[in-house]
Amino acid sequence: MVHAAITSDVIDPAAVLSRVGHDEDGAALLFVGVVRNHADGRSVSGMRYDAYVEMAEPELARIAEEAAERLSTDRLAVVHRIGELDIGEVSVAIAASSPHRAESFDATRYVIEEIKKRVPIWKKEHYVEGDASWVKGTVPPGTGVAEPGAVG
Amino acid sequence: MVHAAITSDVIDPAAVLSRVGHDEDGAALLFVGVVRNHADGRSVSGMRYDAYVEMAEPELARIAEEAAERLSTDRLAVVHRIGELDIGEVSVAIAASSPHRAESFDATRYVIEEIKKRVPIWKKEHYVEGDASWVKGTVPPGTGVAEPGAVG
Amino acid sequence: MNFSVQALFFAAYRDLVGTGEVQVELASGATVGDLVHSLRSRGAPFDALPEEPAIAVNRTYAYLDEPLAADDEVAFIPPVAGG
Amino acid sequence: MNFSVQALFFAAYRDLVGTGEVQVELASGATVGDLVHSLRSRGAPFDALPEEPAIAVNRTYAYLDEPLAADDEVAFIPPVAGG
Repeated sequence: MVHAAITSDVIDPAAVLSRVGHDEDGAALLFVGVVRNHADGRSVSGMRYDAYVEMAEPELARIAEEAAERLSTDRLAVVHRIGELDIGEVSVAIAASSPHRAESFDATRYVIEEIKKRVPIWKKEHYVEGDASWVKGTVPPGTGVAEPGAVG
Repeated sequence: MVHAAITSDVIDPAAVLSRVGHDEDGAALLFVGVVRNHADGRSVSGMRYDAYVEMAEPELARIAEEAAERLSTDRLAVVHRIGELDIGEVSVAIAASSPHRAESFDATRYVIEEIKKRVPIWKKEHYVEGDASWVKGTVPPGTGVAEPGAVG
Repeated sequence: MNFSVQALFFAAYRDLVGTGEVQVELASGATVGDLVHSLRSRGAPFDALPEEPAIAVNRTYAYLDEPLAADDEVAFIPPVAGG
Repeated sequence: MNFSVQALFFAAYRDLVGTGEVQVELASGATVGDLVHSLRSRGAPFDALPEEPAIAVNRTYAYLDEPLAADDEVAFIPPVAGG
């Protein structure tokens, strides 16, 4: 069963992986997104994830359904974290399983690419120097807006 | 540190995943190969994996090193199981992590594709009807042999 | 006849306007674009919002010419950066 | 001068010849191809091996024209199917 959720709890990747799998499946894939300690040459100390949860969750579910169609199974799970995360903490975990491996690779990749394009989630990098800034994002499709709206 | 092993013990995918990861890495990927209950339209009850272990282990290590070069990190681990496996048991687990996701996807995919081409491992399918047969394989490169040698 | 909608601000836009939510009264027939214009003409801090932000109406992405109705939830969506 | 090598059989080839290992004596200068020919000319069950099997010498894939030396480990490698 396709599973999609936004959570403020710590994500256990193995638990997300355990949501997929079937006797018919010969391959399972797990993607884990993690907060890393650097960005654009700056040292990062942590990351805050904000979401428009009421919209992000159904948008994530739509992406999961689209990916399941590519997968041709319903064994797909995605969980995205929000809140304050330390370096090394899991921000997103995506798992898929299918009879053959190509579909699992394709579906997992699709979910992470679409999340970055469409799901109303934002992240603010905290730098080791003490300052912070919102990570430059992507204008979602379906709004008629071509370029990131200049702020100010 | 790159890790490559052939084992007759049960593979814990989470343990393989835990071999990779680094504060610099924003992405980790885990591929899990599993014995499935069907092949070429026949119902499969289990699979036996044989290996020329003395050669398979260094060959697997070479593949892991090549993948690590593509990954541009040394966070790569691969474990391949041998022996009698039931449906749903893990035959191979491959994990990689890297600053950006593309490299982890690429390296993980590379390892599984190369395993299938080059590592001296064979599998015998046990069918629900009671018979069994060796799975049709691939002639490894570097032998000058173009086609599977006809047997008999 | 006038009607009112709820404008929501997230992330950088929320920092910019200093609040997550504002009620806006609009004239009959007003579109998403009219709402943006109306907010920006309030002056600081709302004039710092882009002229053509990405918008979601009732949790679905929408174009600036989409007409609004009473009690619509209109979210100002900064460029997204999940993952 | 003659020398001997160790021939190994795996998977389908092992099933075919009924053993995993055979010592083979070869004439000086013999190649991988000569070993295959020598084994096949023993008759059943060895004549069921392919004329041009994939071979590894001392755990590295090798061509049929590769010369052999005393105590080489020569593995007959059926098409591989890991994963």
